[in-house]
Amino acid sequence: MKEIEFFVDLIFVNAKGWCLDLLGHFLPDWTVVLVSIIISAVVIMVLGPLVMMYLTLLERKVIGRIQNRYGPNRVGKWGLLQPIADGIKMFTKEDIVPAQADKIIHFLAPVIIVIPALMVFLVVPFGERMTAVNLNIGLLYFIAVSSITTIPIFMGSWASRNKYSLLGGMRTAAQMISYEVPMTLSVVPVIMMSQSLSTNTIVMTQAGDMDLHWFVFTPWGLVGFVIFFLCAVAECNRPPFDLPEAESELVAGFHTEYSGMKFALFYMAEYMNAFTLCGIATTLFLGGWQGPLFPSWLWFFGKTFLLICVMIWFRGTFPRFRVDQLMGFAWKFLLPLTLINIPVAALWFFVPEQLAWIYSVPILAVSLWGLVKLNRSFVPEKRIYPLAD
Amino acid sequence: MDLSVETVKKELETKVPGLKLRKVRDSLLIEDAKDLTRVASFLKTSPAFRLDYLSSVTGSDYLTYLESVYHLYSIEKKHGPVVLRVRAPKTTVPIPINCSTAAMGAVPATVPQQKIIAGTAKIPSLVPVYRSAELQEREVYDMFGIIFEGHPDLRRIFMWEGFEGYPLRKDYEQEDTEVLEAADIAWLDARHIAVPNELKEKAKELQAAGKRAVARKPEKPRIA
Amino acid sequence: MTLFGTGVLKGLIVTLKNFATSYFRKPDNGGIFTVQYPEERAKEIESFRNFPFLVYDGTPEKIRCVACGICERECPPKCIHIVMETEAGTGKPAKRPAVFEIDYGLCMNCGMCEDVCPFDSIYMDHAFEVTASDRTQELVRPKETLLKSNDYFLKIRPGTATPVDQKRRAAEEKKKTAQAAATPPKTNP
Amino acid sequence: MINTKSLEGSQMLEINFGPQHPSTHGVFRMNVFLEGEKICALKPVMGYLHRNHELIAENLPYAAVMAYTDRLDYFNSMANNFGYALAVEKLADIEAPERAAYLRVIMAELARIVNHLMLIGFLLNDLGAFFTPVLYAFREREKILDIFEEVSGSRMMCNYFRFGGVKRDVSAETLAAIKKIVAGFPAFLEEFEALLTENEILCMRCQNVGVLPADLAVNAGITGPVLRASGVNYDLRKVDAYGLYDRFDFKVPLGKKGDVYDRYYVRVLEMRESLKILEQALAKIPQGDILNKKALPFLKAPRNFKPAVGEAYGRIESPKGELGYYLVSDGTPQPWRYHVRAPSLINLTVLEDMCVGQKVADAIIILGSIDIVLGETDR
Repeated sequence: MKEIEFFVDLIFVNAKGWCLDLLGHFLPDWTVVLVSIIISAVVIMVLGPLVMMYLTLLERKVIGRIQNRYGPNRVGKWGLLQPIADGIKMFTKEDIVPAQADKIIHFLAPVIIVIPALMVFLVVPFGERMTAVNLNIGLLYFIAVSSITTIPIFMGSWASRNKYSLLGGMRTAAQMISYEVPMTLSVVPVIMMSQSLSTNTIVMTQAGDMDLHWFVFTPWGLVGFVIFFLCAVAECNRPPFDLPEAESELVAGFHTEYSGMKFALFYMAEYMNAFTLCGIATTLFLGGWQGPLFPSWLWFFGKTFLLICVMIWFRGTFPRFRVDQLMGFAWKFLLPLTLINIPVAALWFFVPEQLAWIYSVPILAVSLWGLVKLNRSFVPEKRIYPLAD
Repeated sequence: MDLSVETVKKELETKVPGLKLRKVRDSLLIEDAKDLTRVASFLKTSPAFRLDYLSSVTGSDYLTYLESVYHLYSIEKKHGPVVLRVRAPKTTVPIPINCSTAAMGAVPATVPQQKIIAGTAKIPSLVPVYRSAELQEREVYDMFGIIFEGHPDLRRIFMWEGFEGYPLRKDYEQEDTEVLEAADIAWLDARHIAVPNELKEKAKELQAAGKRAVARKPEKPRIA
Repeated sequence: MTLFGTGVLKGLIVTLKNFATSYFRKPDNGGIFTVQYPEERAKEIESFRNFPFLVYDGTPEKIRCVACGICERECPPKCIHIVMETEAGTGKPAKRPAVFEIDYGLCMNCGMCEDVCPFDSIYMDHAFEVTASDRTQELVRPKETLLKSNDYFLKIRPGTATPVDQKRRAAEEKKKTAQAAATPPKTNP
Repeated sequence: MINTKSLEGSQMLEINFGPQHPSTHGVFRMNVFLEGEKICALKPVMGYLHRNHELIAENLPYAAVMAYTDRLDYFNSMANNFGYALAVEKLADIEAPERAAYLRVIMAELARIVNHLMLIGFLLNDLGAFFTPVLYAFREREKILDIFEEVSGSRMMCNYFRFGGVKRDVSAETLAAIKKIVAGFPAFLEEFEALLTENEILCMRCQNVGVLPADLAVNAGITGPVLRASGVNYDLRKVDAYGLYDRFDFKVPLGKKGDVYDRYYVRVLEMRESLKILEQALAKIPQGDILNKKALPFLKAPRNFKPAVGEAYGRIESPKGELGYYLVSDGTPQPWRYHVRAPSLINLTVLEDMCVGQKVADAIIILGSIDIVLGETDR
């Protein structure tokens, strides 16, 4: 029984191993290393777009159901071929470049935006021993690479020579930089607890067979998770933080002037970012691929897709923030909360667990309450409406 | 309170000195258009009337003169309406083209700053008293060519800048939809659509006379 | 005092509930209300009016329209064009339309023609799948495509057609009896 | 007013919102001058949908204009019909029989519900909600539109009212169907409000945004829910008591501050009041004629309808505000002068006052909360 579980768990890792063993008989050692790298790269390059394609379908289906519609159901069974049809449409569409645009940068922006989105896949642990590169600074690498996304978006918006795009680009820069700060700080407790920046080690510290040691089940972990997740939603420009696109205000924001495949690349980057951010959130707080009974990769993908569904759920429910409120939310609310969260987590490390629960829950609750009180503008006014004759 | 035309007329004549009023149907005609602002501000502020709400501003064309009609109500006292009307003969006055609109690129540079259009009339604007006249007076100006003196931003509102003529005037040359012109017939022929001979002949006649298919206009006012 | 964030959570619960109920509730009860158009069709409502059609009794030759031109005159957007037929030999007006065209591109489906027609001949149709690849020619519908039988009329709008039929039959019988009353003197010189 | 000369060389950004823009509700244009995201000046530009409705009407017999009034505010053609029928009835001194008057009230209130549903849905779309409120609103609107189709033959371009009555009688089944809708509607409103009213993001976005003071609103001739959201009690259904509105027991909800949130919530409350009116009307509706005998001959011969020389101004509380029709008759079949006092147009007077000093995103929702329909604005 245990063997079968183990076999299924490592099926992809073993498959790669067998391939490399087979090649090792014929080829010199250095080529085997090369082939190993190529296999990982190809898997990621295929996985990224594939995930993106079916995320769009998932999103359309789920939002459709939320809105009491079917969603796409005409192309293939349950609309399963819809992403392919969309892809064909995107490829065959005319590529329009505005006459006044900075043509080179306009072209480069969608190309560059995909690269960091693919690069962060490197450190995502998809399952047991299924990290493409087990970097010992994995988390730092992730934060660094994912924040590059700002630049291509701004390039695209600037090069379009469109005022809507420009406003969208400015918003992107402001938003991404603001949300980077609480996001990074919300990760700090996790690093402190696991004493490592390697994503693999972080997952390992949350190990536990039936009793779940996921960080999210601690007070600081829960707060950190919520903050990280909200920042992740903001980072990949999804509602209610989709200001750079802001369909009702800025038409399509930074990609107003993009069409055809270039437009699709922006979308691809957005969805891949959503996937990797959810994957990292899973890794950091939800125990990564840890979990009983099912194979590790299934756990990972299950948790990640759950988070993505929450993102979609947000999109189907919320109106959008305004730009100053968005900034205020990051700087006045999330940032102080993360700063309180770090010492709480630090104390947790030294104090026995029962005692830690007793002090950390009130501290966090009181600080949350205090922050709400201090941020009056976020709290809705209660109004009573008179009914006149 | 009683808002019948007679009582309002009496009240106005006693309270506003030097005012000439006439009853026209269910409304008060202010003989001298210049008195309009005085009357309106009196009706707005007088505690008996408090007509603080200008519901509608409309123009109409009675061929020899243009008329502007105002419907006043009171939100405070919940009564109304008092209908005022002002007449202005059709005269020739220069129409100033708003400089700011020219700067905004709405008007081509070739359009002269002052343009003479026949048959415009001048009436004082009610915008200083009622803001609600702002867009409505622009509409009346656009459709009838009544110039509201003192309006802060008198530009065409629905028709484009540079449009000539005033569509709701009875002398506006409107296309006769029942008659086809030579160009229309050529267009239809090119698409192989059968056109009755009768229409073709009419078009030929029109072309020969050098006229356009214009709908018949009323010669004399049917109503005063 | 309500807790900050409850409004957001309430909203999330509403959407989640709708997501779940879309799988098992009925359309009129919070379920999916999409009608999958070409396969399914929305319920046809009898009084629905779209473009006008001309009614004939029995065969297309027995057209009810007498080309009086009232609908042509009263049509607000002027989309009807009628030319009366003349008798081949005499050249007299034949009380039949030679040309009866409706420009579907102009028609605004107001139903005025139906209201004013004194001969019960023009009515509003249910057919809404009216497309054309050309807006000048194909959208101008000639008499042949406008003509539809009384049976069709009875089928789509029984509520309107039945009283009209009864009225017409009564009038016809009256005419017949009048004729029958009028004929005997002729046969008896 | 913008002095464009002073803008030259400044860091201000001029943006045209519209005529092609997702949330200008048609082909409306806002010329916006921005400093960063803050609005310094805003100028509404309209006329893209202008078709000179008034001139068309002046060339048509009175009855044929009815079909054109549908196209003014195409979300609630019933209200437009009502106003026009009222004005003509004033002019020609005809009265609608009892049953017809009840039917008119029922249809007008259903149209009000449809209109407010659409407004709130699209306001939320302007706020950035991804179509969910719109589609929930559509779900309910669909049921009401089915009723409209059943009574008038068309879902949106109803053309249902006639001078001195209505076009077609309504069967008992349809009335029962309306009753069912009215009975089921509060539950939907609860759900809708749970989704929106207390949502913190919505409150943050809408509260204290686009404040319209009461005195400015009155002076600028703002009417309808926008005026009442500013706290001014002025509802023509109460003031003029046209139709049969004096027979029904209903209240006028008033706002406090006159911001976007008040305008949203006043409309929600108005829907509840409309439901009250509908309940009463459905309970009380009598049997009888649907058309005044005087008006009967003109159905078949619209050109015989020649009102005596005179003029009339009929106004109703349309969902968007005061909808007035000014008619001058010269004794011929066509009106000599026909004018529509369009609430959508006049409510735009204060758009700039509300928007200046706010953010770009606010301008969109302020425009959304005014509730304009370009068919009516531009005419």
